[in-house]
Amino acid sequence: MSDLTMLLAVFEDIEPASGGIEKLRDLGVADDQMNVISGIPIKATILGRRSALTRVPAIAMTGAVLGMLLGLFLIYGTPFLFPLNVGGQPIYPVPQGIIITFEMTMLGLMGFAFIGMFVDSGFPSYTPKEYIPEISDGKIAILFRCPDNEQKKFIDALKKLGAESVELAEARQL
Amino acid sequence: MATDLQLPVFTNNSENELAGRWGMVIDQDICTGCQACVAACAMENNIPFVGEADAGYGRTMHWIRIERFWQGTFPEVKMTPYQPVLCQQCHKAPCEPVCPVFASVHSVSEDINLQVYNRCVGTRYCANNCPYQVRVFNWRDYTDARQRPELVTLQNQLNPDVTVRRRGVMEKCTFCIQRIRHVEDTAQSEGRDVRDGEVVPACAQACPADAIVFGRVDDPTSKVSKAAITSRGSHMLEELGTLPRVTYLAGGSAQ
Amino acid sequence: MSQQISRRDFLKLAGVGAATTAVLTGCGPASRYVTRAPYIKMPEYTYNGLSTFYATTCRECSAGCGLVIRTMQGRAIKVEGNPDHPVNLGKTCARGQATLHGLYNPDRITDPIQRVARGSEGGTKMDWDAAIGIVADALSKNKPDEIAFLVGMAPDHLFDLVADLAKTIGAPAPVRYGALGMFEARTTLVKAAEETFGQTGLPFFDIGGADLVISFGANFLETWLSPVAQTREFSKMRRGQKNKRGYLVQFESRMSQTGAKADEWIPITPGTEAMVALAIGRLIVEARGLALPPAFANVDVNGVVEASGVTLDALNRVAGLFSLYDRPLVIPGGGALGLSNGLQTAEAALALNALAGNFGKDGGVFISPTNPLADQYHRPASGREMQDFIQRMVDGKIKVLFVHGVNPLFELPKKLGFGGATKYVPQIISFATFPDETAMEADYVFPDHHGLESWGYQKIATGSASSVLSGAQPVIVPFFNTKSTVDVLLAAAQKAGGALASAFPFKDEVEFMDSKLASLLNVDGFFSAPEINTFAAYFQQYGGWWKTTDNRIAPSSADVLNRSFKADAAQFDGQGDFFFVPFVSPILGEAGANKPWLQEVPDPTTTIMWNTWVEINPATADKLGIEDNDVVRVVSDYGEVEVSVYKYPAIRPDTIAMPFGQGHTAYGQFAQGRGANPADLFGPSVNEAGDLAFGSLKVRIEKTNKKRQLSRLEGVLGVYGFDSK
Amino acid sequence: MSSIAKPLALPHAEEQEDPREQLMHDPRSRGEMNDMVMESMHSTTWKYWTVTGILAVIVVVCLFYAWYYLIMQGLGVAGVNRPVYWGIFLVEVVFWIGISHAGTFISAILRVLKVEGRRPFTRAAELMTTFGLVQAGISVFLHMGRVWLSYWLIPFPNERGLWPDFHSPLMWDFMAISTYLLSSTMYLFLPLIPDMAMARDRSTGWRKAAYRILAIGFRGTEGEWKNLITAMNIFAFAIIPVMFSVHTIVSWDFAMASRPGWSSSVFGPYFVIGALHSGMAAVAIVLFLIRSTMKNMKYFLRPEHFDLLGKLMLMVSMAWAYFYFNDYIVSWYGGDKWEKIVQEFTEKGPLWYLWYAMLFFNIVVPFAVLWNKKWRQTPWLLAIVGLLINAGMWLERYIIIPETLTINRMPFTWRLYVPGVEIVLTIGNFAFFFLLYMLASRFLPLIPVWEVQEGHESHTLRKIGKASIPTLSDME
Repeated sequence: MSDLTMLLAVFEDIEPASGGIEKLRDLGVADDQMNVISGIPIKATILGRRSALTRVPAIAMTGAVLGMLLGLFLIYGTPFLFPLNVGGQPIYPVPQGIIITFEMTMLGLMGFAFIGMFVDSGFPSYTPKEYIPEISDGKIAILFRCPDNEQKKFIDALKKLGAESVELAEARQL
Repeated sequence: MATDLQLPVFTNNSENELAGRWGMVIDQDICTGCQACVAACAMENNIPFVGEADAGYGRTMHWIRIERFWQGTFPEVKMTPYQPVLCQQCHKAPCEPVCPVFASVHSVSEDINLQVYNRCVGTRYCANNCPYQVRVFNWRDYTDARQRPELVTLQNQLNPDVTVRRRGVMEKCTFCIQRIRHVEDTAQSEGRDVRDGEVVPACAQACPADAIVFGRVDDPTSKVSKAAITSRGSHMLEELGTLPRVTYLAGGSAQ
Repeated sequence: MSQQISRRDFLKLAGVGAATTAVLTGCGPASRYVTRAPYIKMPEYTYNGLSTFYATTCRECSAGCGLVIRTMQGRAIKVEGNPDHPVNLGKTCARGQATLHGLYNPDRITDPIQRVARGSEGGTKMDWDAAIGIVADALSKNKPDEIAFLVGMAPDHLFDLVADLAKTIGAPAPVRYGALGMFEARTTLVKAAEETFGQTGLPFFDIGGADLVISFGANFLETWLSPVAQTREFSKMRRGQKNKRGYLVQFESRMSQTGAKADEWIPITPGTEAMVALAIGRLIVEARGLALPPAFANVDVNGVVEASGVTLDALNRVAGLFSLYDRPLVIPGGGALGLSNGLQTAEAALALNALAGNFGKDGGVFISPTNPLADQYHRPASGREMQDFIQRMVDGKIKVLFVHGVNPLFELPKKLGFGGATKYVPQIISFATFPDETAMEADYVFPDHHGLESWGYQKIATGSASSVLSGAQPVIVPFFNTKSTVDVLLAAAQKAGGALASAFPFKDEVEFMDSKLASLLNVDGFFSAPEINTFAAYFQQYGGWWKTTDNRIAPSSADVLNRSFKADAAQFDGQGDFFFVPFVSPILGEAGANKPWLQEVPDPTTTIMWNTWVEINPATADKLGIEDNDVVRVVSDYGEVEVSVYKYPAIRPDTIAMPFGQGHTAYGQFAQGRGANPADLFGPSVNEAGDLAFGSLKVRIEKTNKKRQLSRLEGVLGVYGFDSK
Repeated sequence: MSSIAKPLALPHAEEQEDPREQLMHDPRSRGEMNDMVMESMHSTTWKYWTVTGILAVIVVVCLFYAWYYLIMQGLGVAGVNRPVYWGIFLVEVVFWIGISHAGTFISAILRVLKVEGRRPFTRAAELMTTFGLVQAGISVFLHMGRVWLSYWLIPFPNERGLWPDFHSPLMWDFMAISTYLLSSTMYLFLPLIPDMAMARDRSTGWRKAAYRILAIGFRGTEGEWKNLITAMNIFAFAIIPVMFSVHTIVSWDFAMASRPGWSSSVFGPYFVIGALHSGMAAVAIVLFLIRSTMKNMKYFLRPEHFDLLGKLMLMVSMAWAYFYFNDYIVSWYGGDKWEKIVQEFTEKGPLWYLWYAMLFFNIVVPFAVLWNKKWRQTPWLLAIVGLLINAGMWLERYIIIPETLTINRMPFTWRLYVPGVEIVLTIGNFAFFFLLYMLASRFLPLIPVWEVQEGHESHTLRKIGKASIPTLSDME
């Protein structure tokens, strides 16, 4: 297999960008060989791409379960470890249990959703990456790999579709 | 109305730990409001004085206070019978479950409310939730001789059996638990049961009118149990279901 | 020394006899010689966690209750009542409880001092040898009749010594005085007993045995005579009888704590108590259809109704109570006697008792038992006697004045002029424990121990049915460089030499006490002992010696009802609108103001702490536009004070009342500059018995535009409603 | 009348609104908006530094020094007493937690409901949640008698194996507030990431370094966006029940106590709505301040947003009135002796004016002003209404806590509460809140630019007949 080069095509708007993706696919770039970088979230269907997989919900649900277990431990486990009478209330009370379990479940859910977002996206990461600052000005960039020798073909094709620039993607300090 | 002192038993107590339920009967008809109990309590339990300004602002540290109201206007004016109010040692104490750090817990062996000073973080929830308003809070460092030079000599009087509390801590009447424990220990070392009337809290000990009777309410033959069974007896704010351990005998001409 | 025995050995000896009460530990004379041992062999009383209990006598007032002090590692921890002591049977009042705040008071005088100038703070510290020298000089270098002793109200061993001393050198007898005695009007009571019974002695009212008590101003639950004993007896009267609840009727113009406990509180115009008593007597006789005895013949019931403000219905009702109850008892006392007609009131009340036929019976009137060491009751000085004393000072007949246990500058009304008279006395020696007003005005202060550090005995005047000699012993090692006044005087007597030295050959206080106690050897009592050491040991261990029999003296009642009684309206000095009712603060007493915990114990009726107030009927206050906490000026012909107002619902609209006990200009940080002294308003007039007629005053009220918040325990919102501030 | 139509208004009396008055139909390029936001963050005048400096001094003196004093002296320097064991500190806790509710409400509920008007001010509101919770947390610590031991509430066993007591409403509170503080901070951070990336791309020096750290390496790839949006959606849905639970549990601190005036089953929703009431009003104040003091903000924050806020405020005010009446009439009609006394005390006691002021500020003022669209769209007027509502809500908490505590079942102890050092600390609290805003305004983009751009992308104008009609397509 010949060497692959990473290129970054920058588009002004969504329309040409989605055309560019179409074109790249036609040119034989597999879906997992390209990525879209944008300043706002753009639905995958708009760009004609398959939706990215996310593990955040699964991680969050795991967190919820763990949180619930923690809550149950706090309300029913700690009195087991050190039982104390207060005000004639039961040692293992149900109503209070609902409250604590609920809070802990929610904390687990959200905490793990947050952590999941980090884990699944590889954050935080301060290594150099392929990126240009114009993206945060609303430009859309397509990052793709193409065979070394077909670089020119790809650049021309995309330029024709309205790409502002198509250049060798160069990893730089963000 | 007969006063029912048969209190429900905790389900989760180990039976052999239940050493005794202490209770008190206060006869309002003979209480003369002389405040000897207040002073005796203060002396026994290392209660600090707070000074004029704080005292007048509801920050007295008394663990027992004597309440009185007025009825009617002159000349048909009457003072309601003096009512010493102290911690009622509720069986179902509202102060206990609200403490986030278990500083206010129920003693299994004496069945009274304990206040664990060194566990208290000073949220004051227990005092809010006490229907009898008998919990007192250390608003300042009243016992710190570094801040109050007048205490340098006065603190010689402190009772070593009772913790000296510093600022930020809630406290309340303990039924003189140090005396209860002392008598229990003595009885145990002598291999006998605690005799009725052997435990006397400081207030009952001082009371010149003998209006305060103390003893075990789970022993029907004890002086306190007998004193409580009269038509004059009632519990304060009985309707709240706190099952207080102090029985008041009504004052006035009620038989 | 050969007699030196360690405390531990002594305790072992004493323990043999002490079978009944294990908690009481006798200190015994031996403890004078306790040697300090290293802690490697600790005596019992220094063990961690072990308390030692010492029986002694309360010195907070002259009632002489027995105390047991709990000590731990050499510190006095807690005051408890001595359960065996016949006066208080194990009970105490708030003042007794706070004794420890006197003992450990930060303001105590720590060393003997010589004042640079009278009234100045502090002074030059002296050593005790020099102090004794000065006392010796004072005793020997002055003419005997120029030496005067003024001592406290309690008849204790110091009084005995001083009396003996005065007799030996030929000085006038020492004078005993106390503000409590003035407010109790003891002299009036004694005089009334004398005139009615023909017997000298302090009347004893058997409250516990009565089932109906009618009190004319007697505040017997607060400070009057022996409050702890009387409270116990009240409790017995109320609830101690089978199937019967005792009934209490109180006649007074301002509801006292006793009045608050009364089943009927009848507001009465001050000064009309005597006529009301006689009117009740007349109504009883009339209701029973008996022949009217001369005692009640002169009284005009309708006139009494008009003068006293008590309705005829009320009088009839009270008269009717005499038939309803088996053992009625009438008590005159307190403020009712401190009026110009106080003696009449006391006698009229005794006449009612005679009518009830309760003389010498259960629940009736007796004469208090005489003391084991005395053959008759010796009463403290009356107001007139104090006036004479002050006159002697002014006349320059007193060259040296010894003051102990009393604070005349505070306790005597200002108008009597003790303060001005001191400048005619070249040398004043005070033995005060605290820097009170008199100690400030003294040339020398040779501080006595606090009561809990001293030896002693006290002759109990009343409160017990049996004859009591209450014992005191030190419960701790003296805290400061103080010295027992008895020791000082004994040492001074030795130093003075001559007849004085040979009359008082005692090495120390305890030997002197033993010499007095020797007369009780082999006498039947709570314990008896054949020789002095055993006796003294028991005496300390049990906190005194008392008889186990009823020693009250039944008065003769033969012709009381055949006497004719007068009942004039009282005379009032001044042109004010208000009757003035001063009363001793039930909590502070006359000398409690320097004890911070007493200051913070709320007054039983108003719940005020830490200050003085004036009680005004709310209706009157509204009429005058006075609010709670407003500072008003109370003005009599003799003085004025500024004091905050408490709107008191249970006082006559034409009467105002003020507690005595505050208003110190010295006496330590907790008392000084706090509150006002109602005695500043008193005039010099006395009643027929010679007691100061302190209540015979009319005062007026002037508004100032100041406000001073009173510290109350009560929440005003809940007790007096939302619109009160 | 024989006319076939109702009388017509004069021509042009009802002008067509220009849709360009709305932010979403007045698009600017992303780059331009970025520049505007960056400029607003960079421009600091001497006025800014003066105000910030003064606030900082106030915080140091009135908050930190006064707190030190409070800790060293004990709570005696505050006005708390028996029976008013809880004073202004707890008023502040409830107040700030209430303030903190608006941020989440606006951000989460409006996000879930896709209310487009939320876009420019979610950030400012979310900051309010976090900053409000900071103040609430401080107030809790101020309140405690032994604050140095407050870590004993954290669920871990002490050296004797003792855990905290989960029977206590304060423990529920601790758990709920901790959950809320953590989750709302995370929820603040998530939508901030793309803006941090934007700021990273356009700054230099220390800001660049700081923004780079905060942007955690975000580029905006598909996967990153997907994860971010998913997490935000989870948060938006999950934080709403947490938000409700937090203030309900705060209300339970009171409702669980057996005290007249507190023990009420309506307290939960009543407190939640009260929280929104003060929170919305606080958002109005903050938006007004941002709009009038910061550069370029008039573009982002427009009358339409104040209009939206005004409507919400009116709605919440009516809901609050409903719940208050509910609470009131139940105890009024129930006739319980103690409840009656509490009501009589609030209405006729020595502090009667607080009660009337509360009703006036919380009900009358919003009712009188917010019905009018013109008034609603006047930022300064809305800010004033917001200020009054906040004063009213503060009074409401004051009435519920120290004033109600005056009354209990032992009339002998009834006593008024006179604040002491609390007043100083309250000033410190407010200053700290605003100081945090001042600092944040120059460090964090107060406008979530990417969200605004996202809005622009999905909004179009379409001509129907004679009028331009705004349309909206769902881009998410």
